[in-house]
Amino acid sequence: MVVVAFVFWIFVKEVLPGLAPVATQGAELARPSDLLFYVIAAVSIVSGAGVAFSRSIIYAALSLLGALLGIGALFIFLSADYVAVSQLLIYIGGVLVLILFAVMLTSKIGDKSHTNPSIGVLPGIGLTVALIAVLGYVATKTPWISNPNAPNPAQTARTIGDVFLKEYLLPFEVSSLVLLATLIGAVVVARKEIKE
Amino acid sequence: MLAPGLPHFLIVGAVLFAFGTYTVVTRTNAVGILMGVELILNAANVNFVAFNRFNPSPLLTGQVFSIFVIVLAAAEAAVALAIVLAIFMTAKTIDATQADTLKE
Amino acid sequence: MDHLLSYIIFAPIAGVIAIGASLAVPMDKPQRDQFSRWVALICAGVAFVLGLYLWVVYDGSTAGKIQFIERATWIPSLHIEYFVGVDGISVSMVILSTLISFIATIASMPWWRGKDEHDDPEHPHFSVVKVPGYMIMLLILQTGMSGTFAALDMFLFFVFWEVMLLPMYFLIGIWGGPRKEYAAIKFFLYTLAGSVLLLLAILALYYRTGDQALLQRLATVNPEAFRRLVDAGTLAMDPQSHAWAYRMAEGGFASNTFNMLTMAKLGQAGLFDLVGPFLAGITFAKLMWIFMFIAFAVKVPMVPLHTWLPDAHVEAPTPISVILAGILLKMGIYGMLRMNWPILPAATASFAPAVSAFGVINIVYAAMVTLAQTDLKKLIAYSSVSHMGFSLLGMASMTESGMSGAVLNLFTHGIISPMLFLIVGVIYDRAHHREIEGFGGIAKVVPEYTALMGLAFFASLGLPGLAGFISEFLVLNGAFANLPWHTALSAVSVIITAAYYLWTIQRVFLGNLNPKYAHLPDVNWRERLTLYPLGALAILFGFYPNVMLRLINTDLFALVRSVKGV
Amino acid sequence: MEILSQVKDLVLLAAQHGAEGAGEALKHAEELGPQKFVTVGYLWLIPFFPLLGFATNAFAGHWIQRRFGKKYVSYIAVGAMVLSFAVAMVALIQMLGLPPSDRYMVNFLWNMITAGDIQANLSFSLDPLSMMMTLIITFIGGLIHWYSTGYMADDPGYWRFFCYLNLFVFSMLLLVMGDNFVLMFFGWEGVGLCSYLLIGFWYEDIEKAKAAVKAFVTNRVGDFGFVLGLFLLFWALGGSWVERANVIPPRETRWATADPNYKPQAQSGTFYEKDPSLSPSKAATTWENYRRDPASSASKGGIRVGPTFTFRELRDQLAVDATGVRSRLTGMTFFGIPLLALIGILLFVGATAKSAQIPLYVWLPDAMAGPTPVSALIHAATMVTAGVYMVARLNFLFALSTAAMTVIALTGAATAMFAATIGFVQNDIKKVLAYSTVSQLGFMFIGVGVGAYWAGVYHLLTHAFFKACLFLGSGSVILGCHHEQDMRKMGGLKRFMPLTAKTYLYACIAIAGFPIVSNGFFSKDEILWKAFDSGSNMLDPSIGKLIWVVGWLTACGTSFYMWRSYYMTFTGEYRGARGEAHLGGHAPLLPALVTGSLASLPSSSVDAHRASTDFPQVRGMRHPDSGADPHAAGAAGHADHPDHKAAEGHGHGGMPHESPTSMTYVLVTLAIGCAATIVLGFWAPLGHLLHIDWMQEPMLERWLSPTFAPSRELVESRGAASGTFWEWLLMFASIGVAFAGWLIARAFYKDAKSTVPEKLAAAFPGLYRVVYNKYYVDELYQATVLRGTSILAKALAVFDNVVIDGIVNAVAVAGRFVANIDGAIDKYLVDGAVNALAEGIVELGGRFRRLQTGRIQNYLYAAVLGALLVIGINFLVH
Repeated sequence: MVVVAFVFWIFVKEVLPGLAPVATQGAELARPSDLLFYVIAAVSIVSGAGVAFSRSIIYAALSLLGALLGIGALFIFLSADYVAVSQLLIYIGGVLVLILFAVMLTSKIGDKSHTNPSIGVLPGIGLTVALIAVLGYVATKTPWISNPNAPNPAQTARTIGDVFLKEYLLPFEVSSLVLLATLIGAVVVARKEIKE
Repeated sequence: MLAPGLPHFLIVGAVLFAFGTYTVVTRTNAVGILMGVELILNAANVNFVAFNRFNPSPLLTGQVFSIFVIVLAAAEAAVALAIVLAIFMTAKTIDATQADTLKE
Repeated sequence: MDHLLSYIIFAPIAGVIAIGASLAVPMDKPQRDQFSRWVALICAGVAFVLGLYLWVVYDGSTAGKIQFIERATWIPSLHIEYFVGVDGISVSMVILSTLISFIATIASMPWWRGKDEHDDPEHPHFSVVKVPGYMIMLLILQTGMSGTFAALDMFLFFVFWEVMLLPMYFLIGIWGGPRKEYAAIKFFLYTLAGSVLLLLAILALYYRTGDQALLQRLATVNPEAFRRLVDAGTLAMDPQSHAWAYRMAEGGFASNTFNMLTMAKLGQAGLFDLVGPFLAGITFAKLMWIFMFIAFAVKVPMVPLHTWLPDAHVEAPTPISVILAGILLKMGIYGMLRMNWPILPAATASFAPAVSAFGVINIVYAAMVTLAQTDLKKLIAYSSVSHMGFSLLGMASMTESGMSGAVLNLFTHGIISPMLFLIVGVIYDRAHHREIEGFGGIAKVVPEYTALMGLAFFASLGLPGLAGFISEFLVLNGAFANLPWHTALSAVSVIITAAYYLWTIQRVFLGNLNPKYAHLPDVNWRERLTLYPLGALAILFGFYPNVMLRLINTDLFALVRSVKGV
Repeated sequence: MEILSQVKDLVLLAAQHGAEGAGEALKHAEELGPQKFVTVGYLWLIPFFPLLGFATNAFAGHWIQRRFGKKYVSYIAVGAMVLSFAVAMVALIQMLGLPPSDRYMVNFLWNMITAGDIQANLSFSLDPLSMMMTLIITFIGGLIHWYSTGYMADDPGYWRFFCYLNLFVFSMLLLVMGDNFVLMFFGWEGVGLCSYLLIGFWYEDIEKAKAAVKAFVTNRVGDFGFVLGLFLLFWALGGSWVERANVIPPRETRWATADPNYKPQAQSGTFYEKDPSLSPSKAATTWENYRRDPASSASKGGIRVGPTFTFRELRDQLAVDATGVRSRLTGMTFFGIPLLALIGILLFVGATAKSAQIPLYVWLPDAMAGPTPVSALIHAATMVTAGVYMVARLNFLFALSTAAMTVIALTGAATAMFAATIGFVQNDIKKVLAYSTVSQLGFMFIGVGVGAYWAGVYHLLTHAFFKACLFLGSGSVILGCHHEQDMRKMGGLKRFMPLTAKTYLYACIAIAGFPIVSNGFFSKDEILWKAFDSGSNMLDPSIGKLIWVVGWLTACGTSFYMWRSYYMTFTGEYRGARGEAHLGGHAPLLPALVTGSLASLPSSSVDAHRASTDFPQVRGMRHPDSGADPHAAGAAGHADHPDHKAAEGHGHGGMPHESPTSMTYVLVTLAIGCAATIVLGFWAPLGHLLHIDWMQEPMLERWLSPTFAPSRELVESRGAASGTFWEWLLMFASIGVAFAGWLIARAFYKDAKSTVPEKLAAAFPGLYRVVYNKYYVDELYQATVLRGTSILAKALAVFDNVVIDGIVNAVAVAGRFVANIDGAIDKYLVDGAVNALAEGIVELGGRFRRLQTGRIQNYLYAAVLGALLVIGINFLVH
């Protein structure tokens, strides 16, 4: 309790002032690209909230889709096209479909009413507030080493391919192993049950 | 100030991360929890890429990492959903509160 | 013997290893039990003898001089050192802890050779259950205690502090009474909550010591204090980083430090008071003071935070109660004496009234509560709370006699309360209950036991000529100089204390003999072995407390002066 | 051996110095310097021998008694007393050898406490006053030890009894010989402990045990006040004075230079004066040489000014004007109250408990539950006079505050009167003596209250003798009547126990204050006269007169109830039990209205002591529960303890019998002592009249004058000086009341013929009942203080269990978080440890499984919060 109060106090005292200029000057807008950023950020955040708070699992899955899309857009915004693409492919194409699949399998679609119950909401909200507070505080107060007008890397795909096969060869191979293990594991787990 | 600098992306990441945590903490539906996890991973990705953008390295370290994360997320999702299915087969439910056999 | 302290601290660990090894060796249970008992006895005894030797070779003439220092870098990245050393105060505490540990180990031997009435499988006596584990825990606990009293590096202190915690948890939780889980968890959580705050404060102070801007501010605000720091070699200019730094054990430089002595010097130079106001009215120093104080107040225990004590005592087996009351309660005051008072003197001065008020509440409130107890062990537990209040009051008074009374109280109470718990253990081993009303007139059948209990009770109620009186007298006299009303109020406890002890004696020992206990056996040799030494010490320190005072005071007064200097 | 040789030349010394003793003393009274003293090496032996005896009997007594018999136990105990008396005599002889101004012997053993300003040594000192007390204690104590060998002869706890007695004597000697407050307090509470142990000696009787507890706790109430007074005094001496340590010039020139650069600031005593000289560093430097060798600091002739516990140093500071301490203290106030008055009254609170004055006298009557020798030694002769001794010892302090003096004197007067009235109607012989003791203590406090310190102390001395004689006489009677204590069941004992009767008679004469032949006359008359003459020693001169009136009436009362007890006990027909024969054979003597509740018919004895706080009257000593079964004392009482017969070898059949010689001899010795002590205080005006030069001033007054010199001039200057005419007049007045009381008692109670008493009782039933039940004071305390305390205690206990612990258990969210953290710890860390530990960990794992909920979410809380905390700290400290 002490801790949470303490953290909340930090939020009030430190973070809000840090964010205040953003809020106030939000009125007059600069370059449309900035506006675009805010829109995308809003989209992803709102749909993230949807994932968090929606009472139906289906809607939650759909808003997850929104969030993933928004994040992918942010990647593009950050001139990380390769990552954005793989995000679209793997997440939207793979994971999300998988999730929806699971939803279909497990919960009867008939009732969308309350398929996604949640417990311990109040402490959860407390935790969320605390998280946003502290992380926001960190994000705003830390003197980041950053130069916004750094040169965008030309062809990210190529570079990434290179580093995968040079510097990051070992992790690359390991991850492939992981994928293999996952594959087998998933099959085993799922199938053993179905058998009997 | 208004130009989206590093802090803006970080804050977006933070908010998403918080939502993800909330989801994981409050959901009883195993699939719901899984979604929360995905959200968290993505929030982390946003940070990675943002850092990579605002102080770039020749190796694009941030992006590479985010790709690893994505890969692992996919793997994790597969396994998790398999488990969910298994549990559903046996327990006829995927309510995480019911599946507490660890608790003797 | 230049590693004397390390020997004292880690002698028990040797025993732990030995017992652990014996677990691998195939032995039958009684054999292994006996083996581990002997190992534990020997290790505790060795530690005790070494402690006495420490007392002998300690040179008490010079004030404020730390002796038997051992320094070695432990975790370079965080500038954490293995840094132990003793001054008079810690010597007295180390002696106390080794002595009480030894006596507790003796008290953990099976209590009745031959006709053991505790062989019934459902209620086995704690001393015959899982003996190796018990002994291992006991030994680890001893290491933690002596380590805490000898540590001069804050982080090391914290580590030992936590090392004490877990064995205690097991000892209560496994070998305890009927409600052992509840008591153990309660004890654990209370102390853990305190430790978190302590860790937080330690880290915060650690980071501040490396704050160059802060040091610069000190140099401008209070130049001569700063110069004194530099002249004393506390601060030095790091040649390559050109920043103020602290010398490490191997002569290297550390940007930050966990060194208690250095921190005390910095604190008394006013470094931590320079950190700007932090939240409404509370400066950084004050907040850190509060954090540390809460951590220690839990151990004292201070009244709103004391409810773990009765449960822990009631459930713990006798030797564990002995250690709990004899040593663990002392760590609270000792910690304040090592951290709050010297490192944050200004905050201490500003909080002293509150502390004294809490002390008075401890003394009187706990005494009143004791008056209403019906369980012997609860009664003694609450009376311990009441007596530790005297230490709080004395610490708050900040006068020489008050402080030395407070520290002496640690020692005398560390002698008397173990005796009390041992005595209760004796009756519990025989009658299998502790209800005061359940006895009556047993003085007729157990005269020797009655005499010992009378001695302990009167020592505890502060009868002049026995140990308890001196410390209370010093505390009250010292406190009266600037807290007359507090003192008057707490002196009332003198009456209440007498009332509840005598009333207890009357109900348990006097009157018509309860026929149920017509054949109660009197104390046996193992119990004599534990009780008589403590009784003798109680009388010795009653008539010649200077033995301890001389050891404590030189360093304590130096500390008082330096604290009052600000 | 070397002691004996010492004795020899000491006697020679005494022969030389004895002559000019008187003149020396008087001269010393005018010119007051630092108390000169001689250091001697053997004083510690005086308390040591009783301690040795105690230790021996405590550890080996039981064995000795079993192995060799009781005789050897008593040899040890009595031997210890004899030895310490011998050493005391040696000290006396040496002191006689010294010039009066030097009569202060110090024996420093070791330094007990040194902490800051506090400096307390284990060192003994003897000045004329404590010399006198020491002699009383060792002499009368020794006698009573001897007496007890007979009285306790048939008690199984024989060794225990003597070991307690020796311990008591040790503590009492500590009290009077300790040269500082701390040591005095050691004795002060030590005697309390011994009185506790001895009152509850027959602990199997729960009533006796309760009486013991009552005594100790009541004394603790007094000690509370005493200690506070002590601290107040200590504080008052400290403060800005510390730096003036050792500034007083040596003896020769001490009047000339009173240290010019000192100005007494009359500061109002707010405690928070931040005085630079208070800083311990400076204090430490000034104390250094004193801390080095505490004994010899003042031997250099300097006076150490500052907080001290040592009587000698305190006396020097207060008595020697050059120190200016006195003027400063007089000016000081503590939250508006004059400091000295407050100190005096607080210290006196301690005295009221120890010496059984209003309002804390209640424990003393109950203390009669102890064996009779205990009542004689502790509760009449020595311990209860500790308060008087304390006031006399601190005369230089008390004399400074007329307010304190007035309080003391008035309390003494009130107590004297109050207790005497209760004494009128008691039927238990020991109760009568108990209340008489309370009343006489009141007289002593009048004495020391009005500044007649020597008179008060003289009354202490005389009272020690005649009251010990009375108590032991009553003990002899009780034993003779087979543990019957009710005077209504005695009578006519003159025939059966002549020696006892004679000594008792003389003691009655002494306490009643018959002229010339009784020491009580001189002491009491001196006290009353000084009270009358006190003048402005009291806050208002008229108070002195009032006190005189009260004391005068009380003297009459004293005479009355003492003679009443004598006549009821020793004259007339024996009314005691002869077998089962008579029940209520003495019915006419019973006041009709109290028959129901207080007739000591055995069947009703139980509720009798329920009704009042008497301890059971007809219970056999070693058979506390026998009070329930209907046997009166006497034959049945005898059947209870055949060993009694064995030890005494007297015939049965219930007739009383004279006590063994070990007891009667003691009685005779004490009676002789009564007569002998007349000389010490022979009345001065008579001396003037008869022109006997050694009577110009009572010997005891001359002997004590060095002790009381500091307060002497002060008191005399304030006195009224009413003149010799008044002195004579008052003397005759008090002679008159003494005889009046005697005649009334004689008329009422001689031979139990008169029926006036119960007529009177019947005439004023209400008054009688109230007085008989001691004004219901005990009931009052029971109803208010004790009840209140226990209720409060229970309430607080409930509060502790329900509220505080409740809060602890109900810190909901935090509790759950921490509990889950703990669960995680248990699961991982602990299970690891469990596997490491061979056995016992299996069921442990079971416990921890119960602890952890199995919901990952909960662990997540912990994890995330931890992370947040670390971040927070990080940003907090940067």
